[in-house]
Amino acid sequence: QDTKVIGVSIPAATHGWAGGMNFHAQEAVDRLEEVYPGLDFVLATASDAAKQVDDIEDMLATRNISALVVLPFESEPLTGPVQAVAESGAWVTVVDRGLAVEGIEDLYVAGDNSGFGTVSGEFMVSAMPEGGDIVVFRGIPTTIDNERVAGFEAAIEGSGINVLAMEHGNWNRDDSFTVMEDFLSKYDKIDAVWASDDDMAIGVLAAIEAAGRDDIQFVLGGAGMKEMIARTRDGDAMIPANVTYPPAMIATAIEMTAVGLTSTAPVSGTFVIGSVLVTQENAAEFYYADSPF
Amino acid sequence: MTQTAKISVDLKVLGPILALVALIIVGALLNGNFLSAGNISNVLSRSAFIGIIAVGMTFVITSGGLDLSVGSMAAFIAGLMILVMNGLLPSMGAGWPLVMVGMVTAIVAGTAAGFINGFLITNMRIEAFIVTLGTMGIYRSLVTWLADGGTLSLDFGMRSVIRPIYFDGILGVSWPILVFALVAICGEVVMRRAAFGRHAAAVGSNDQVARYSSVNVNRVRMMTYVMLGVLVGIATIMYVPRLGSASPSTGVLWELEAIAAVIIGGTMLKGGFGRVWGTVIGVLILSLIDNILNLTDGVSPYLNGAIQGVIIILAVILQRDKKAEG
Amino acid sequence: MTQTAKISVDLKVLGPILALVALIIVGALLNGNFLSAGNISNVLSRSAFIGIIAVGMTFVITSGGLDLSVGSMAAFIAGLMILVMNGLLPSMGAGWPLVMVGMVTAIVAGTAAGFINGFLITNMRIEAFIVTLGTMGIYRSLVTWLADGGTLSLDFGMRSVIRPIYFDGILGVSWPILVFALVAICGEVVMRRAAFGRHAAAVGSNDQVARYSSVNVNRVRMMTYVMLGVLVGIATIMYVPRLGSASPSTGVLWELEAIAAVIIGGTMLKGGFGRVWGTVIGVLILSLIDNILNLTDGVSPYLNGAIQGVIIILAVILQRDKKAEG
Amino acid sequence: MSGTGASNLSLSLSAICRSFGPVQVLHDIDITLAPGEVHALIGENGAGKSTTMKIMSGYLAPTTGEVRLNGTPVSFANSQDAEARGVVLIHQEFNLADQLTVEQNIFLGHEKRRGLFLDKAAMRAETEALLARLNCSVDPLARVRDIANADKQMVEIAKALSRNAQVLIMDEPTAVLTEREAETLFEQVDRLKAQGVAILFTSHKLDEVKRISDQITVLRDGHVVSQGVASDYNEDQMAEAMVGRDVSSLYPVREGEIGSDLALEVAGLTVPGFATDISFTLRRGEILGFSGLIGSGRTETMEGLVGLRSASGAVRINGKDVSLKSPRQAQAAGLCYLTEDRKGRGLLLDKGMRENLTLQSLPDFTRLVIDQGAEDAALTQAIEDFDIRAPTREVAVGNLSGGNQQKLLIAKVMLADPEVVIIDEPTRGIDIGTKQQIYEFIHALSAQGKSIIVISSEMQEVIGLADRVLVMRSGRIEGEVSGAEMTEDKIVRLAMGLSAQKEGAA
Ligand SMILES: Nc1ncnc2c1ncn2[C@@H]1O[C@H](COP(=O)(O)OP(=O)(O)OP(=O)(O)O)[C@@H](O)[C@H]1O
Ligand SMILES: Nc1ncnc2c1ncn2[C@@H]1O[C@H](COP(=O)(O)OP(=O)(O)OP(=O)(O)O)[C@@H](O)[C@H]1O
Ligand SMILES: [Mg+2]
Ligand SMILES: [Mg+2]
Repeated sequence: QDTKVIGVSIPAATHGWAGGMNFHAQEAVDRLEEVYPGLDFVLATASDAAKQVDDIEDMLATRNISALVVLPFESEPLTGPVQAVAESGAWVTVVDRGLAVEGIEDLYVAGDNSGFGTVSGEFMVSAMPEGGDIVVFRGIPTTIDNERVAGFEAAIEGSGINVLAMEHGNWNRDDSFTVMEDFLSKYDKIDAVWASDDDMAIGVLAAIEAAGRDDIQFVLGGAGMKEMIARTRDGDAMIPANVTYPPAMIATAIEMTAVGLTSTAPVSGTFVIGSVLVTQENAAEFYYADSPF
Repeated sequence: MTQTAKISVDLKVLGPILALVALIIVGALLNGNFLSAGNISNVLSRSAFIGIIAVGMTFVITSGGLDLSVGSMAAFIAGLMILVMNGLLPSMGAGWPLVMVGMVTAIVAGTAAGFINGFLITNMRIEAFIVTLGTMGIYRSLVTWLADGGTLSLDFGMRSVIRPIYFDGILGVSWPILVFALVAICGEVVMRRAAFGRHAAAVGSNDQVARYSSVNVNRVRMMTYVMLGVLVGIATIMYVPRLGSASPSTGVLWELEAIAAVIIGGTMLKGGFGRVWGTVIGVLILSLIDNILNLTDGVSPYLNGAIQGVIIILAVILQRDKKAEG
Repeated sequence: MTQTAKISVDLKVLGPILALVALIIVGALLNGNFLSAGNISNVLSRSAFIGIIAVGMTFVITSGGLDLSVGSMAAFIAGLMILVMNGLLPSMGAGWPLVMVGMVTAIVAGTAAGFINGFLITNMRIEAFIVTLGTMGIYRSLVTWLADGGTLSLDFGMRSVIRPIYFDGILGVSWPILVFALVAICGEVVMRRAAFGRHAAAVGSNDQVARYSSVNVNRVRMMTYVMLGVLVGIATIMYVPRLGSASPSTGVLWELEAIAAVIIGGTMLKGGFGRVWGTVIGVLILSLIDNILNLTDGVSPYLNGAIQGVIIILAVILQRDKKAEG
Repeated sequence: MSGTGASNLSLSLSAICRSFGPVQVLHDIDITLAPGEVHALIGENGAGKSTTMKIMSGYLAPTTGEVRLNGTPVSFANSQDAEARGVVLIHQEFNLADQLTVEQNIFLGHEKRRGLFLDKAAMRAETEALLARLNCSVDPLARVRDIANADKQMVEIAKALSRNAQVLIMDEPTAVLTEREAETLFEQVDRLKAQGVAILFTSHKLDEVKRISDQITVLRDGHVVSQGVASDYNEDQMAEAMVGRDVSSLYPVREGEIGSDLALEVAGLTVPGFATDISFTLRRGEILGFSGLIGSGRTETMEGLVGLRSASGAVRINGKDVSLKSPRQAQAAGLCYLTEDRKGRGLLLDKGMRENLTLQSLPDFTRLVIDQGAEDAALTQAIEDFDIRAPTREVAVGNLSGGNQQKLLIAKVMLADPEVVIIDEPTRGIDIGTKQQIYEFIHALSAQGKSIIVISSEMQEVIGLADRVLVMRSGRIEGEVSGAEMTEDKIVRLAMGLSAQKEGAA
């Protein structure tokens, strides 16, 4: 048997973006298994870091993986186990969140969380040159969220934009809806909302609409959900922009790994998939009709 | 009974009410908008999902059972309801008939899900904890699979048709609040004044005695699960119109919240005694904690969970059994 | 006793073993490497965390209690242990003394956390479900707060010192496996051969009777929670070397897994009867399900939860009480 | 704890009063238990016997008054404290942990240890020895929930014996025992007495009281109404002191006519594991007794008959074939069974009297919702009909005295208005005055045309009540006696399987 096995280990679909990422991973695996008869894929989803380490151990012990594509649940705890995979001689592709030690991976397909925050912040500043009062929605408490918020805060520093409150919406529509309802009760005037994620933006928008408030000028989400991109494209004033953080980066990483394993094409190195500001002008480019996210 | 017994009984009754009143006072002091009609309406509407479910949970727990699957069941039913409505949209068009179909779907799915839990628990005699832990995993998986890991969204046209179910109402009282109130009142009446409530308490108190007294123990148990399933369906009917979507993260931890509300309300976890009005108060206490935390600043949002935990424990301390003797 | 009674007793004993054997056969058929030393060692080592906790949970449940807080407690203790070690690193240097300090921290914190749960449950007489739901929220919040929403990481130098606790062992058997085995054996002996085990069962079966029989009911209850706390501390000592970090998502749902393992193993959720060896089998069954799902493709990972759910229910069907009457 | 017979104790109560809230249930009780003496405490249901005993043994504190051990006032902190000083109570209701085995229960809280571990071998050996002394053949490893009631009582007694009690207090120990088993118990009592143990016991079976007691104290409504040496009393005097009226004619004269049509026909009823091929008929208005030793399967037969256990066989009620798969179907067909286990299967101890009374016939009280007014009226009626004495109407049933619980249980089943009623141990734990009332009640029922089956371990009771007696042994009907043949001797012989030889010889 000369089929090579590629292990793919990703966090479970517990929120919208992760769901999109799961979809793209699954879809890439299905597609590539067709394309490359010599490749076999194992896809495992983990609900926490420890489970992800278990999955990687299992792939190493029982599936003789030749390559691992991993989107670490958290960087620190995954560093050791992924290092063990690299030491076993397998190819390692790390996606989105870098490991705590440099140089372990052969290929790094990186998202840029702090860049995501920066781009978002810069848009806010440009959209509100006079400054104003905003509320901020945070994700599930994680390093990712911390990096995004730090980038955002740095970008709005000194711009006259005042953050009234930050609360965790957990990248979840329901939680954000509830929090936004309460923010609307609490503050008589809110100029804009940084929802930081399109799922949260949907909850926020629903709450604003239900309250019938017209003081909020716009809501900035993020991650490029299809539906939201479409609204930006169509000129919805409430959603003037979006910031990408494409869940499809996992598919890119899997595909590049497959190529690297089956050909001599040079695919190692670091590919940063930067966060891009999407506005009405360029929105059409970021609208993927068949994506579930 | 004795003096002390009387006082402790009163405390058991007053406990949750006191906790609720204390929370309301704290909320009003912290933020002027707390008692505004808008905020009260928000809190009540959003309590409705958990509240409707918790009323059903009160019966399950009173009869000595438990259901951990309600949160994922709600997510699954919501997903199914959306799929069915999206699927029939081309043939039926966006309108009330389709909404009715969605509602029927939710109720039927809820009934079936409750029946499955009930069947495994009563007829197959498996521990309720295990059965519902299992079905919890199953429904959660199914909705993830249906949604392909992402979000199931109701068609946009349909969404505006169905929205009023959450946001509109009669005389300024929104539908979820009305339905919750109706469910709570019916629940209270059934628990206190109907044979079913008595039977549920009897089964939870001592199922042998119930059996020897010609009570159909299995049917009572089964009924509590089916009823809970139906109520989960009803809660879902209120839930879907709000955001028009369902995802793997819908309804996560609703089960714990519902059970906590039931117990804060004074129902005994080991069964034998339940009160629906207490559950309603429990639900309100839990919603108010969240609401108050959102309305105040100064507390690190990381610590919200800790504050909730402390308040839940305090609310139950207020009504604990005074006597250990006897 | 009668024939039928004997057979049903045997099934109750054999049930979990049968389920385990079935899983092992399925695993071996699906993948040649399943029975490799490496895989077995992996599965056993990672079972150790939940396993050690589940042994303690067996006592808590046997005496009629419940603890939902163990997962967050583990996360909190892990965070604390890391903070203490990082804090003392400059003064003590990376080495075994510091590891010892870390271990002591974990055990002390576990004891204290167990004591708090026990105190609220026995002395303040609050429903265990509520107390531990409350402390679950509290510890989860505290670790989020300690980690500032992110991850608490052990200093890298320290990590290589502490790593052997998870990865090394004696004669090729890793430390977690050895510790788990030791805890399980001690647990089994205490449950079956020590007065404490009997008292725990008596308290769970009927606490009035136990009280009247000169059993210090509160102390027994308290001891089960403290013991569980200590075991959570020990589990954390094994956990930290493995990942070198703690975060708000550490130990999420461990409580449900531990409780499920205990019940799959044949301990009664309402108390009165417990068996530690059954719990060990329950833990292995749960780990193997995960392991086997990783061995095969073809099943959508979205459906993993559903398969787990079905297997958990099946494992318990195998050992359910045959008779309903009498 | 002191060794056997090392330091004999006397326990006395002086001017003890006890109230539960506003209700005073004991008034100035004085009793002295002397070493080597058996003291009987008798009285009507609710007279305060159990309460007195609980005060003696540290389960309850007196409101006022003194408990003295060897003349020195003591105040027991709790029952363990009392037990540590050699005062042990065997409760009226079972006080065993159901999930634990017989051996585990006997040594609960006093486990024998060898080093850190339990000395299981020694405990097992001692358990076997104790049970053998009581002629009880139950397996030490059986779980208590699986053993018969009588065995549970023996386990309770074994548990008390294992504690080396110097003052042994027994609350209705013989209520669930047959006469033969009671006799075994009395042998142990005699032995303990010889060792100088002070014993207090209560029973509603006055012949037993007469048989073993040296001293008698009679309580009525919480007052000591009579106290003295046992030989000064005969049974009628005791009964009169208790009840305050003459109860010498315990069994009423049969007045109703037995009808000719069959109310119940049972053919070939088999309850797997318990009873085989049971066939009998019952006519309208007839009272049929079922006798047999404990464990002969009477309870299981009847439980099988009403659908509480899986059973096979043909049943006809009023000439119609019926299939009874559940008690509900049986009740609908007019057949009800009144359980012998009032605490475990009869009543919800944490609920009030009203809920308990109507539980079985709730549909009769429900239109759309439960008619609580009608329930209250039913309770008032039941309290009057059955002379239920409760401190308040709201009291949790678990706080009623044992006998009053039994009366409530009878009232509950009768409320379902069955055509045929099976009463298992109707007067277990009921005082002699009330017994008379219950017998009259049973007769009145039969006079109304109801048919009644009475299972009783009290031979006198079956003979006094029934028109006919079926005797069971090892799950089969061994024989039938009626009319002049209904004698204790005849029944005992049948129950023990001796009749064949006897008849063969005759
Ligand atoms: N915990 C309690 N709370 C309230 N009333 C009680 C309690 N315990 C007993 N009583 C009442 O005290 C009275 C005496 O009860 P006790 O159990 O001593 O009677 P008894 O003589 O043992 O009767 P029986 O022969 O029926 O067992 C009864 O009226 C009973 O209802
Ligand atoms: N739950 C049980 N499991 C196993 N055996 C039982 C159980 N209950 C009773 N038995 C056994 O069944 C037999 C008949 O029981 P039981 O004592 O109820 O008979 P009985 O004739 O009704 O006697 P009585 O009513 O006088 O106690 C006995 O051998 C008893 O030990
Ligand atoms: Mg009594
Ligand atoms: Mg019987």
